[in-house]
Amino acid sequence: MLRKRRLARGWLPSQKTRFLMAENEDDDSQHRVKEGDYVVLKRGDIYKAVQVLKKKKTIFEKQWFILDNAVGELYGTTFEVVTGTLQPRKPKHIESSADAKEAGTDNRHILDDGKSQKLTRDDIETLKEQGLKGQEIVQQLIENSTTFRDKTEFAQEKYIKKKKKKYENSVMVLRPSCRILAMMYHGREPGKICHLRYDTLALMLTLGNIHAGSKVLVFETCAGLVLGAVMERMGGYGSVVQMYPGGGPVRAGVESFGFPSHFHETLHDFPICHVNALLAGTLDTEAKDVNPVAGQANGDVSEAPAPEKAEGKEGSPNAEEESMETNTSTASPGEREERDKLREIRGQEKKVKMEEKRKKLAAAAALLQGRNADGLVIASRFHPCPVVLGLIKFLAPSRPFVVYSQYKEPLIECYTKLREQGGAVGLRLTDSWIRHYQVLPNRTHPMLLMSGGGGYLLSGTTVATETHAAKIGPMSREEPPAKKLKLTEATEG
Amino acid sequence: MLRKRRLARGWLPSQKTRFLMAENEDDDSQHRVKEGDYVVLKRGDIYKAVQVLKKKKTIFEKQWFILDNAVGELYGTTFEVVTGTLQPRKPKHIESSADAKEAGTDNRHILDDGKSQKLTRDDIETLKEQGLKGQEIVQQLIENSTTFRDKTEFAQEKYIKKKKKKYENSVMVLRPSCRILAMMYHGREPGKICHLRYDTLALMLTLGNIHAGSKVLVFETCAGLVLGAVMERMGGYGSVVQMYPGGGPVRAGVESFGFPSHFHETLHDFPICHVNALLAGTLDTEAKDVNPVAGQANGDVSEAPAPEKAEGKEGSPNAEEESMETNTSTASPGEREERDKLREIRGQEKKVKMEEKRKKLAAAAALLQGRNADGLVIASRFHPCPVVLGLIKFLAPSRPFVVYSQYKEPLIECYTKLREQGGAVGLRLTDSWIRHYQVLPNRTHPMLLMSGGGGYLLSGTTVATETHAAKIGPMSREEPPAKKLKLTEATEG
Amino acid sequence: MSFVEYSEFIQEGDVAIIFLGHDSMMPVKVQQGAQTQTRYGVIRHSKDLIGQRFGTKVTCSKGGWVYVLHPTPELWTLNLPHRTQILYTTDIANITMMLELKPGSVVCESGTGSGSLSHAILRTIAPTGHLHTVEFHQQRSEKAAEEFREHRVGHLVTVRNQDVCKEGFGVTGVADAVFLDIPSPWEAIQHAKNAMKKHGGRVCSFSPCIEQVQKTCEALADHGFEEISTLEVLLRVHDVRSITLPLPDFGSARPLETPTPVSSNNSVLCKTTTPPREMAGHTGYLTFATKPRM
Amino acid sequence: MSFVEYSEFIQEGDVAIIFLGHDSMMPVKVQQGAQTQTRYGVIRHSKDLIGQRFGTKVTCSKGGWVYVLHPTPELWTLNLPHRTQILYTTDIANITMMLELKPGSVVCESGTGSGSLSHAILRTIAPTGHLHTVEFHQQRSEKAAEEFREHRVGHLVTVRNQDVCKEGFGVTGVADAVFLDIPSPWEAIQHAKNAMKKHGGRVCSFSPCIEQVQKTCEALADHGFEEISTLEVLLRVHDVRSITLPLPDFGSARPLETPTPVSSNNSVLCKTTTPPREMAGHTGYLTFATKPRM
Repeated sequence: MLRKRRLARGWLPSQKTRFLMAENEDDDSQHRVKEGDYVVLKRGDIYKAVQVLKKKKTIFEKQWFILDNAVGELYGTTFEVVTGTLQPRKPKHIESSADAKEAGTDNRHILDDGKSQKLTRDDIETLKEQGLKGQEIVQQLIENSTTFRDKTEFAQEKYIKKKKKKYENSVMVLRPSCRILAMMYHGREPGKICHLRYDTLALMLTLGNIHAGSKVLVFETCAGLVLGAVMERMGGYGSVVQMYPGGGPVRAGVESFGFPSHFHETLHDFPICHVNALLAGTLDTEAKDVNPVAGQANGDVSEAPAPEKAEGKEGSPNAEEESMETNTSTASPGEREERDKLREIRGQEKKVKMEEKRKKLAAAAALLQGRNADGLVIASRFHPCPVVLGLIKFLAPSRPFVVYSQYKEPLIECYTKLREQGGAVGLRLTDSWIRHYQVLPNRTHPMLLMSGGGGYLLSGTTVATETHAAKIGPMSREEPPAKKLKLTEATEG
Repeated sequence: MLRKRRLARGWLPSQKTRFLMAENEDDDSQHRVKEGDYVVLKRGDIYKAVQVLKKKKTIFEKQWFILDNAVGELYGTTFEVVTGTLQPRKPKHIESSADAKEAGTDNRHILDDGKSQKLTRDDIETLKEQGLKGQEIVQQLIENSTTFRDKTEFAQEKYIKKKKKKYENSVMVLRPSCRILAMMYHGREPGKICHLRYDTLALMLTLGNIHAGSKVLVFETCAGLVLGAVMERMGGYGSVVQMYPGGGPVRAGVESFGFPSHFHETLHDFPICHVNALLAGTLDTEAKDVNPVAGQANGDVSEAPAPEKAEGKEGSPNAEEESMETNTSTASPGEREERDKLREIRGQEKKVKMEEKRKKLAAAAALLQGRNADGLVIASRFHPCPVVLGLIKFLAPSRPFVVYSQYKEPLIECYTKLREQGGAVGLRLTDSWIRHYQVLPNRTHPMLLMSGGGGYLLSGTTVATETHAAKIGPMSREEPPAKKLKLTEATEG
Repeated sequence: MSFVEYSEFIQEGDVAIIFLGHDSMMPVKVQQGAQTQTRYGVIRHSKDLIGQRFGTKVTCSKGGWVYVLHPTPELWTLNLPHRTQILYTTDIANITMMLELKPGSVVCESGTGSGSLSHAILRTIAPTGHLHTVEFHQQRSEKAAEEFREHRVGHLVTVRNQDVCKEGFGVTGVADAVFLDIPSPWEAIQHAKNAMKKHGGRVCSFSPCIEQVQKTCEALADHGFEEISTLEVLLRVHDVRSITLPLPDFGSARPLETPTPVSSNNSVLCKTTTPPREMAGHTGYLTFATKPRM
Repeated sequence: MSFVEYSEFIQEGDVAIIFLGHDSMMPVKVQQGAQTQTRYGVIRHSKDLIGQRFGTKVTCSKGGWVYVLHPTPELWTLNLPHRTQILYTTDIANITMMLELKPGSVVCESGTGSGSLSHAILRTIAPTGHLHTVEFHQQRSEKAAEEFREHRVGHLVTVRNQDVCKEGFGVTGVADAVFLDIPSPWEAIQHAKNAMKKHGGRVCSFSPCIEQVQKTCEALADHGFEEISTLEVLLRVHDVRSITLPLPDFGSARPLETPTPVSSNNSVLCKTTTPPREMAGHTGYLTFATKPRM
């Protein structure tokens, strides 16, 4: 033990590598970037999700480049941006480690000189630690800035961030994960995910007991991040039903996870505008003219025109609107004939699509109608109260549910309503607080900037509302009459 | 410099003392406890405010004792409780410092033994550090407790606190201060002070720019703690007007500060039930039958019967009710005569008191009617919105006000109303977060228990509502007609 | 019942969580003929539990009722017998996400302790992952192994009774993630690295004291770990309450008027939350790092 | 105007705070004939400021208006020229209370820095207290002394330009309280003790890094200080907002019905607050201690 500990510091990288290489040789091919992969670019704590496509220009931190050179390289590789392309960089851990020590010395010197600029230098040194190229420029800029010393700590930190952004040019290519995407969205576009912070999302997945083999309902307007996070935890086992408002399910964020295709087979969606019909047993999924996109009437108008990723195979749910547009324009007789033909083709296509949609709807309805789902996860900009009261009916008893809201007040209402209504125990309204630290020799302190809030969660567990006399009876008075549910086929999962 | 630093560690206490004694000899008499003094007893982080009275038994942490032996001793002395009396203890800083080091060694040992009970021991060692007698017993108890290891960290901490309470018997006698009393109330009786945490109170005093020579309005239902804190910061210069609801001003907490008597001459009170009359200029402080305790009609019924300390000299504001009670009982003619006499005397006394009250009211009204107060501090269980909207009218322009509420929601309403109404800028709704640390060699971490919240503050600055054309004109449309204010005498301060 | 799969009905040998009321629960091992005493009276397992649906309301002998819940790692964390200090759900949630655990992950953990985190890891990595958990203390490691079997997750976990700082995790080049909750995590960093897959993975160390964090961060950097990041998460539970805020009476503006009588409108009702008077102010610092491909 | 006494009217030589809007202010030194440029146009001091009441609305040349506020230490903290990093109001408030400052207190401070804390101390200890403030940097100490005179608090403060770690505070046995905001506070503890009154007093050290706190606590204990206590305070400013929460449309229960039209009642308005996206996550640790009577 003692021997090993002593050795650790003198350990040479070549020795380390040899030691590892000796055992358990992995197949590298699965760890290399392939064309078509969804990857995440990283610089400092800035992330961006992109798909690797040949010749496709990507903009990241105000730099344009193509990702072609990343193909075939290992995930985790750091590249330099050189004239619009990526060039792999040699790893240099020894250097950056030496940097850290030098930085420490520098700072101690500053601490002793009787001035109080310690944090400024501190922050600068922190940057050095990250071993990123281009930072020398930032350093120079800072030291030559006459106004820098007059700024507040926070202004200084922002100044550094800005300069860092502008001049550094290394990019790391990472495999996407819930961790990375949650941090990416929170950092770049919190508005798109209702300001759901990564630690709050982590808590949702855990409190929701999300795991392989279960049947989970998700209602979210977080660009698909929450849905993707749930799917990642399901690992392609079980089923996820996305309950969606408006014109179509939004799931741009799910793509970024880069799931294998079989994951998508476990994903179903159901428009919430059919929830009441399903609960009443009046949802007829056999009829041909049922309009599965009828949910436009939701308080969701702003979102309806942009079903960001309506499941590739489905095509656009706005096809009808498009053909209506064509009708209203004036045209010559020849053009009109052409157009009539086109319209017929479109009509056919539409019928096929409608049939596909109907089947999908039937499959989702079949999953829901047993009212035996294992989990419910809600994170949206809708008022959570009617959402949770409506969807909790689909859960089996003794199953967790978790509701996120950016605001506390609507969850207070949820809490009160659920208490009045019964059917749920262990209700807890929580928020959490996360703090990151700078840990450096003689300069350890919490980060100067922190998130002001990560939103609120209401969580609990369903229970049966009847006494145990009715052993295997219907779990709710609202159980739909079975005969009304004309489902023509079963669904997988 | 370097020499001094090196010396510091080897420095002997006798040397240190000699060094200090050589210069600036203070008069000790002012630092000794006198009979009648208000003092604070301290054990660990438990405080209790008491008055030192001969032979008077005091109960502190479930121990009875008399404080007689504290008289003549210096403030800051630690005593042992020995058979109901206090016995001064010899200071032993060297010992406790040695304790600390030994504890550190112990703990490092535990850290290394591969078990994860580190925090348990940690907490125990922390106790040791405090150099309090009786803790050996606690230590023994803990080590012999078979259930202790099965408890959670927090249960353990509570267990230690409980045991510590029970077995330790040292008491420190301190001079009261806002710091100590704020921590005392927060720790012992947070309900009495609307859960106002000490750091929030600190922020109120600072945001309110409370300082000597100003005229400050205070509306509080915090047992007088906030009023006392304001008075401490005024240092007996300027004036404080306590705006009180209900039957009489509550100020038990003010006594605990042990202010010199001249401080009380700067303290005025005004029943809020006369605020509208004062603002309308219809308050007649000359009339004899005006009832200054008419505020019973407030939503304050629960408090009204207990005007905890209605300014000694004033007597009970419930005198009238008492005599009414006497009327309703049956009695013999002889008794009746006696009683009539008594009633007459009481009637006289009442008249004198009423006249005193009238003068006081007139003095307070005089302070208010100029509408040029320098600060407004509100901390009550009342809805803060009508309170702040009513009382802000008494402030001069460009003066700070600060409103505390245990709850955020009512302050949101205040914020909105003040924005709509104008007359205030720089409105900020804040809460704060305080964390204490254990700083010990190799065992530094935040305390395991922290306060969940310290309440909310709304602060801002008044501004004039007219344009600057009217240079020295009336500051508000509601300025009362001067002739209606029949104030017969001016007030001091 | 299993900790990685829901069942509809309660069976012999299951663990069930008896929910007695707000923040009051107890775990029971369901056994034919057994009885459990609660403050609401006796629960007879054969009649009241076996064959019932999880989530059912059970009336106890004294007439009071309880709910019988399906165990989850989170309910287990609230109900498990403490053999050591344990990790709670807030830290567990962040550890799980930041270690990028998912079905199929291979994880190394030390120490096993009371198994609070272990159950949550197993839930997340099932059905295809594996947990290698190392516990220094012999009885504790045996008890943990027994619990895993009883909770029907034994096939997903290997419990080792050894000193991780001296002997490591007992596996090499297999782990996607390593978790350390030991007094001297810096002594186990090389072992963590050895246990991890060649192409990399994530590591987390939980330590209550900042000095432990400092040493651990130094060791991680010395061993070539990247993205070293220390954080702390605290949870605050809010109490939902209806409060009554009295309104002040500023009286009438008319002179010499008698005070207005108490109006029925002299207070406002408000729904709000109050924070706990005391809450967990610190559990530990979580230090995460990435092992790069070597 | 003075920083320790309110005035009603603005006079020549005063400092006034021009309030331009939410979180936008600027300090001006009022001078006969001078002009100040704002985004709303010019303010002419002679006409627009001198003789006006503090708190008045002033219409600028472009027609926009601003408020002219009386300076307070808190407004000064938000508006002062930064010569160093400064202490903010949340820390200042706690320092003031925990040091038990009040009128008459004698206080030692180092470093003076930009004078943010100094002004707050002076406000609290006036009219009978005194501040001895020590600044290592010559220009900074001169600038501070000049500011104190301009702010009409010069009689309450002595500024010394020296190294507190080497030369101390320049006074002995007079201070009720000592405040340290220097890189190596542990080197000044003996000097702090020397400066304090025989019968005792309070000391506070502000340090951003935990290592500084550790050394300072050790030094305080070594020098016989008691009640050593380290804490940290953070302020969160909430943004008051009206939000619109759309209501979901679960459709009709009747079969084959066309979707209900968008009702006017499809959202709920709610008053709430949002926390800032980013806030000050750390300023420094505050370590307090009591010097007992020696």
